Amino acid sequence: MSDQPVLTVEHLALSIGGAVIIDDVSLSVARGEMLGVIGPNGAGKTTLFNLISGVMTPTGGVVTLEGCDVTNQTIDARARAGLGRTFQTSSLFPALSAVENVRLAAQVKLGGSTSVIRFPRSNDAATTIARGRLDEVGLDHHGNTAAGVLSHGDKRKLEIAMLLATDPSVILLDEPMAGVASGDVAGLSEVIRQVHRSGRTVLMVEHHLDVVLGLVDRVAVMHHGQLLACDTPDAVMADEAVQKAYLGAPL
Amino acid sequence: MSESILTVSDLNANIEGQQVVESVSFEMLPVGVTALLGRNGVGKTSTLRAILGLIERSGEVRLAGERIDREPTHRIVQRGVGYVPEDREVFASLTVAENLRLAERDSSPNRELIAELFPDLTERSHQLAGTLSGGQQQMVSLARALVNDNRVLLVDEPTKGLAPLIVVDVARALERAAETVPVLLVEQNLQVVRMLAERAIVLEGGRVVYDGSAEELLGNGALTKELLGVA
Amino acid sequence: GCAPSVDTGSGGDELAPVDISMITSQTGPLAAYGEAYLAGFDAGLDYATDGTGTVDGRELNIEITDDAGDADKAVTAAKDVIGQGKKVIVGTVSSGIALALAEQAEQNEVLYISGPAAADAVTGVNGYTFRSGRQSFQDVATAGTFIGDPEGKSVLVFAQDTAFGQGNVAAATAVLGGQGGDVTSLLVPEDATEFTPFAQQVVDAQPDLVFVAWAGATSGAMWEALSQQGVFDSVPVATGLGDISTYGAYGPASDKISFLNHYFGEATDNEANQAMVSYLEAEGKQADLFSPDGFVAAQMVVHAVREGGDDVDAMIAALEGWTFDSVKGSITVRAEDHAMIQPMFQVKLVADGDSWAPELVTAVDADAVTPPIAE
Amino acid sequence: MKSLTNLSQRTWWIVGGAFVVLAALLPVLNISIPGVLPGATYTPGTLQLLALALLFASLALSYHLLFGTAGMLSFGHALYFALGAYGLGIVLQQTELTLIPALGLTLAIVIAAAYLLGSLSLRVTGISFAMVTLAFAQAGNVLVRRNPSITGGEEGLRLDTEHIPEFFIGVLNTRNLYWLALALLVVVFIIVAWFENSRAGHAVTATRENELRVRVLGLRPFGVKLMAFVIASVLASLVGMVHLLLQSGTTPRATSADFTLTILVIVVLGGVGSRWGAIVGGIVYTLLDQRLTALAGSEAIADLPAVLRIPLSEPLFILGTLFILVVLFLPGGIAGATRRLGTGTRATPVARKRLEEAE
Amino acid sequence: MSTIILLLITGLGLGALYFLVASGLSLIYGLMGVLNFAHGSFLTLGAFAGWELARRMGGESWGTLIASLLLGMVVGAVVAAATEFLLIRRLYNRHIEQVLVTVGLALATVALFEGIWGTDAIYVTAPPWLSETTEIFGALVPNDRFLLIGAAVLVLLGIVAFLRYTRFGLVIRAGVENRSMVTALGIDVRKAFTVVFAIGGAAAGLGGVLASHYFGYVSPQLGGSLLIFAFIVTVIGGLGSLAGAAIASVVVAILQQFANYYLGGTGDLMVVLLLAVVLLVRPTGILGKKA
Ligand SMILES: Nc1ncnc2c1ncn2[C@@H]1O[C@H](COP(=O)(O)OP(=O)(O)OP(=O)(O)O)[C@@H](O)[C@H]1O
Ligand SMILES: Nc1ncnc2c1ncn2[C@@H]1O[C@H](COP(=O)(O)OP(=O)(O)OP(=O)(O)O)[C@@H](O)[C@H]1O
Ligand SMILES: [Mg+2]
Ligand SMILES: [Mg+2]
Repeated sequence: MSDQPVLTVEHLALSIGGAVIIDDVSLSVARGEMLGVIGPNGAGKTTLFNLISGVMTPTGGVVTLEGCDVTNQTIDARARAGLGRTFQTSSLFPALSAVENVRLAAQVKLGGSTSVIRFPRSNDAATTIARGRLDEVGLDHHGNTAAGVLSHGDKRKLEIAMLLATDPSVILLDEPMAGVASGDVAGLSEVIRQVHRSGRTVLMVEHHLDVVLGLVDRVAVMHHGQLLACDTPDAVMADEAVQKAYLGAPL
Repeated sequence: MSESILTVSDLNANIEGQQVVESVSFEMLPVGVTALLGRNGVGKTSTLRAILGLIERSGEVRLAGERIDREPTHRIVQRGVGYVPEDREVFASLTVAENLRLAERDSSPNRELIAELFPDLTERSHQLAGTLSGGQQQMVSLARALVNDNRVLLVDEPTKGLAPLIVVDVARALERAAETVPVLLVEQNLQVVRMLAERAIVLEGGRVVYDGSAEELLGNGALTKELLGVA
Repeated sequence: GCAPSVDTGSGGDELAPVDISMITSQTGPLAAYGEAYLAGFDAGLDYATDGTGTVDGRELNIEITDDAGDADKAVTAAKDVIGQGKKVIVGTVSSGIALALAEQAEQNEVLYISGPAAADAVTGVNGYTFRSGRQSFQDVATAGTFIGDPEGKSVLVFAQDTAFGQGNVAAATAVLGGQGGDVTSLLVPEDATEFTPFAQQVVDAQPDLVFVAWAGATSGAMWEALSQQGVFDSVPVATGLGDISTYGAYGPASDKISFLNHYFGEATDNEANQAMVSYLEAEGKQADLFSPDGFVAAQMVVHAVREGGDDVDAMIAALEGWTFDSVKGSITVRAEDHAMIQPMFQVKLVADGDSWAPELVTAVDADAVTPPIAE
Repeated sequence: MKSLTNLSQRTWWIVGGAFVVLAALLPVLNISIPGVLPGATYTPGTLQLLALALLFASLALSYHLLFGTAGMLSFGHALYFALGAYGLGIVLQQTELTLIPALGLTLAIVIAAAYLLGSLSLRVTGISFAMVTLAFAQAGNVLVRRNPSITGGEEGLRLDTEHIPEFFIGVLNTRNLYWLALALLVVVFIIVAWFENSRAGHAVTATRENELRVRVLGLRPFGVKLMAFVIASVLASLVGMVHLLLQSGTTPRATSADFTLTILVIVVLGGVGSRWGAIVGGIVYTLLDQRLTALAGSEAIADLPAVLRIPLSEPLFILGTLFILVVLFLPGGIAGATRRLGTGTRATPVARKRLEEAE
Repeated sequence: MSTIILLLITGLGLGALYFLVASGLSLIYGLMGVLNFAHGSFLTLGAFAGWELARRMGGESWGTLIASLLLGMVVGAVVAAATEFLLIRRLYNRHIEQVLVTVGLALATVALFEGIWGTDAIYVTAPPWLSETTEIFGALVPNDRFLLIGAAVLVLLGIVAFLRYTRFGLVIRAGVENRSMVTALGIDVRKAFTVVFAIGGAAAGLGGVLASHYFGYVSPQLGGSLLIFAFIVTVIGGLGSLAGAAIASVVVAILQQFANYYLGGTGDLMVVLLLAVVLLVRPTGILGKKA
């Protein structure tokens, strides 16, 4: 295994209709690292994830995944190359059941997910994986419920289960804790910790600072589309610029 | 204690079939700022939008004693409910002046007040709102609510994504507004809350988990951490 | 219960009514033609049975089904009546439906007499199918009579790019080309709405005669474009005169066009035509382009039943080669391919107050416009 | 709970099977439904009408796969029906092939065309997709009408019966065509159900709900959408072929935008997203269409005052109005209405699932 | 040379007609996301209204023409507003259902018109000047094309001015961008929808009367025959963009003219080809916003 970074972005830029949304961001993430991304609302965190995962195309700069330039690859190609992500607002298939949602994800890895001669079965490998993932996030009892009617917290868990089922090597989590009841936050951060321990690289946008700082190896701070700082949690918190831009000067 | 200006009882709201506000009840005093707090996604914005009828809702909402929960949004607003939405929602292809003109519904709009509060906007009245900076857009959004005489103002994260300097400007404008009209304020910046609000209501998972003095809440570190997740 | 086997026709009882199935458009885009045709049919029935509605004491039981201009409905109706054992089907104004019904007639060996549908393809399509009107070839041949001897003359067929238009081009090539004329064509997309460029092309071509084969609502705009681009000032133009509702379509150029005509109310002065015109007038209707097709169809039905009874083959034998007097004059059903050998007319439009009225120029002898035997 | 849903599904298959058996027996039974069918069920006219109804049901099912399952609002589905009908008709006329090889050749052409046009039109979504498919269908319509020497133009194409087996020809053999139409419906139903339940079917449903999410999972939605498009098109073309045999010909109406709209009307009438809704819609529509034409010409209508007579004597007016009423007041069409009657509630499927879950 | 002039000007005339239909479609789609299949019927009804009036007043005078144009607009506006009020409004935000309702309405109304006015084309009379020609560089240009072009320009300017200088226009422009925020400012946006439908209907009604003079007839099929091209124009121009619709109308019509003249009547096939190309290269149309 090389020590080359698993994911890098270089001079990434995006402007829409003249407005600069991402402004020359460079970043490199080592294999197995957990990186937190923080910053005020509208700083461009989600947009950065969108550019990395291919949901949006940058107006400048390069994204490399596992050493390959993926800047012009499609979303699904990047996903197959091992990049998985969740969305800030939960993004599921509301009419399909929880198991079906996860199974769809599991099938991608197993192949044959678009086969017309294979049926989803309650005892196939994909379903077994799906049930296992639901179990991991504590949704086993909701397997047959339509995803659309799950409670908000359960939806977030289901998303993580789907993510795990695709078995990605790099994971982008966009505010996984948003809207999760405080009692569940600890459990969810434990799930995330486990995901990381199993050898995956994790990038996570999160406003729950205490959670982020406890989990991550490094923190990137975004502000007005720029990368303000990227360092260990302690160093970042001590940084004056960060204090001013994100934590806010006292009134 | 005076009559409540806005009473919300057992409010429920759905977005695309998903319940985002769950049996929320609270009362709002006819003076000063009431803060509506909670983490991201707990349903603060949705509560405001439900009050305004912008999303599907059930339950009871009274404005100065009169039920308004069966009325369409524009009627509710015409009764004197001003709204400053979360993401500013200025009309990007309209000029600043047009944005303001659209918002005027009183026969004698408070144009002077606007000119006084936001001199910047008067200068830029012919600029397209879409080309304004975030802070300026926030000014437009606030001005649209303040240009009419309202009985209550619903303000959603007015300082979101603003540089600290502008945060202060916005806070001052709100403070000024609150002298004449009660404000229900959703805000993440606790400094702003501390500066403006007397009362605080905290939501979690779509429900009210705290309703009381803002000072007490923010003074109690453990409570703040538990409810808002911030130290 | 179990199904009785399908009734294959009664025979026997001579005084049982004769079932005739009439399938035509009463609603849909061709409803107006269907109405004129049906009115003519009523008049013809009245005339051919001397007002009794019976043949040799047998009642003619006409059952009308609306095809709404839709081949599906027509075929369903045909199968229905054939299944009920009926032996005679009459009608329809649309060529497409007529060909579909012809197919059913052949498959099931029943007599079919098609309506105003002018497609040449109906002639000779099979032994069970007859027609009651003229065919496109006869129109074109009549147009040819406007230039005298075609030898060395150039004729431009200006037509819509449809089966109807292309059929006219083919017919013109056969009729006039065969006599030494030089036939070219200018085909216009059916849904074109702007005809000025095409009119320009006609002027540029400078033929000795332009034969226009056009149907449908766009004719007004087409004539206007020809007129505006000065076609009438430089080239003689001939075309078929449509039904009364189209007389207004030719616009100010109406009196500059040489019309060929299948039929109009005053085209002939004979007993049959007087009978039809007065019958229709009594009904509050007017004799129109498709009235004779209905009238002739009724005459053919009555003749077939009178001579052939319930036997399809006998009916066919009776019709083949039959010559009779009708509203247009003498008509012969050609035995070989069931073409209707009939006279045609040259007509001009004359101003009549605000509107235009047709006036007979000359009747064209049936022999002069006889189509070649099909197949 | 789980066994219950399975049971109800099994019940549906049993009901469906019973329906097929009953339908298969109709030609040897003597059942009359006055006002609905023109005659007893064994008579050719009635069998012809029923066969048409079954064909429309099949066509609606194929459109259901496109619109209901895959969420693609196409305004050009008629094109594939027409490709089947005209394709087979032209192959039979221009070549010496007998029915089965001609069918095979036509199928190959349809698959190629659907693949090509599908790949093009699927580059856009939503209303734009609807418009492109409409434009392609319109081009097909123009080509058919402009080339009468091959297609017969507006006069339509006659079936060349030379290479058609004897038992499909003539009124007396209408029952064979009826059975053929019934068999086709069964085949189409099985293929549609098969596809919907296959992994690809799930993927396409997921794509309909959230295309971005599907892509983030690493799936290529384009592939499954194209697959659904091609399958739906091929099924439509099969219906077109049988329609050609049943009608002994075809007309340019098959290529018109109106015809696609008709299919859309059927699917909405039956209930979007419901397989058996599409079937019921197809049958109800055909019978209505036929009966309304009869009604329009009836004495009862002719005696009414003009304000009532004029609208009531236009079948399409009644149908259009009915359609509007269904969209306004009967969301979910016939299938939705029956479901609500059955459960006695106005609950949506999702809400109902939640109720079940709570039990 | 004269041929090219003729093709260009008649192309402009045809484009003007397309624009009269497409402008209403585009306006309605832009604000409400409704693709209005019944738009052709608004047009047809306007044409019939104009003809009924001309029949009573005598068709040759200019006064009649102007009166019938006005009547066409009023009828189109009233019917369109009624459609919005009675049918579309009930299906708030359910776009597919809204499209379906307009499909049903199109089917029903065409049948109804056939019942009332019959299926035959009815030929119309107009002031004689309209059917005369004007010579421009040797090309004999029919005068009614100028009327069409003039009307289309007026409609374009009128709609632009309405949107720019009236309060309704302000509401509509804001509503296109963010409908719910307009309501949140205390404005009844539904009223604006009705107005937009009425304007679209008025443009269609006006287009109907003009089309009846251009074609020389009215018939129940009149609107439907123009609708497909109007759809294509709307998509090529970019859904919801008025300026896009104007540009696309001219491009499509001129392409059609030239292809019909020089490429053996393949105009409509070329238009479909153009649509395919535009959608492949620029799926949002010429001036369409990014989805
Ligand atoms: N498609 C777009 N068009 C125009 N502006 C956009 C677009 N997408 C994002 N933006 C703008 O880019 C900025 C960054 O947005 P982004 O969603 O990345 O913020 P964020 O850091 O994730 O904020 P939050 O914490 O609120 O989620 C915002 O100002 C947003 O309005
Ligand atoms: N358009 C939408 N579609 C689906 N779900 C939504 C939508 N808008 C909001 N939600 C969900 O509703 C819940 C409540 O959202 P809401 O915006 O009211 O929260 P909030 O408290 O205002 O959050 P924030 O602090 O981020 O503004 C969230 O879980 C969010 O994911
Ligand atoms: Mg974000
Ligand atoms: Mg919010």
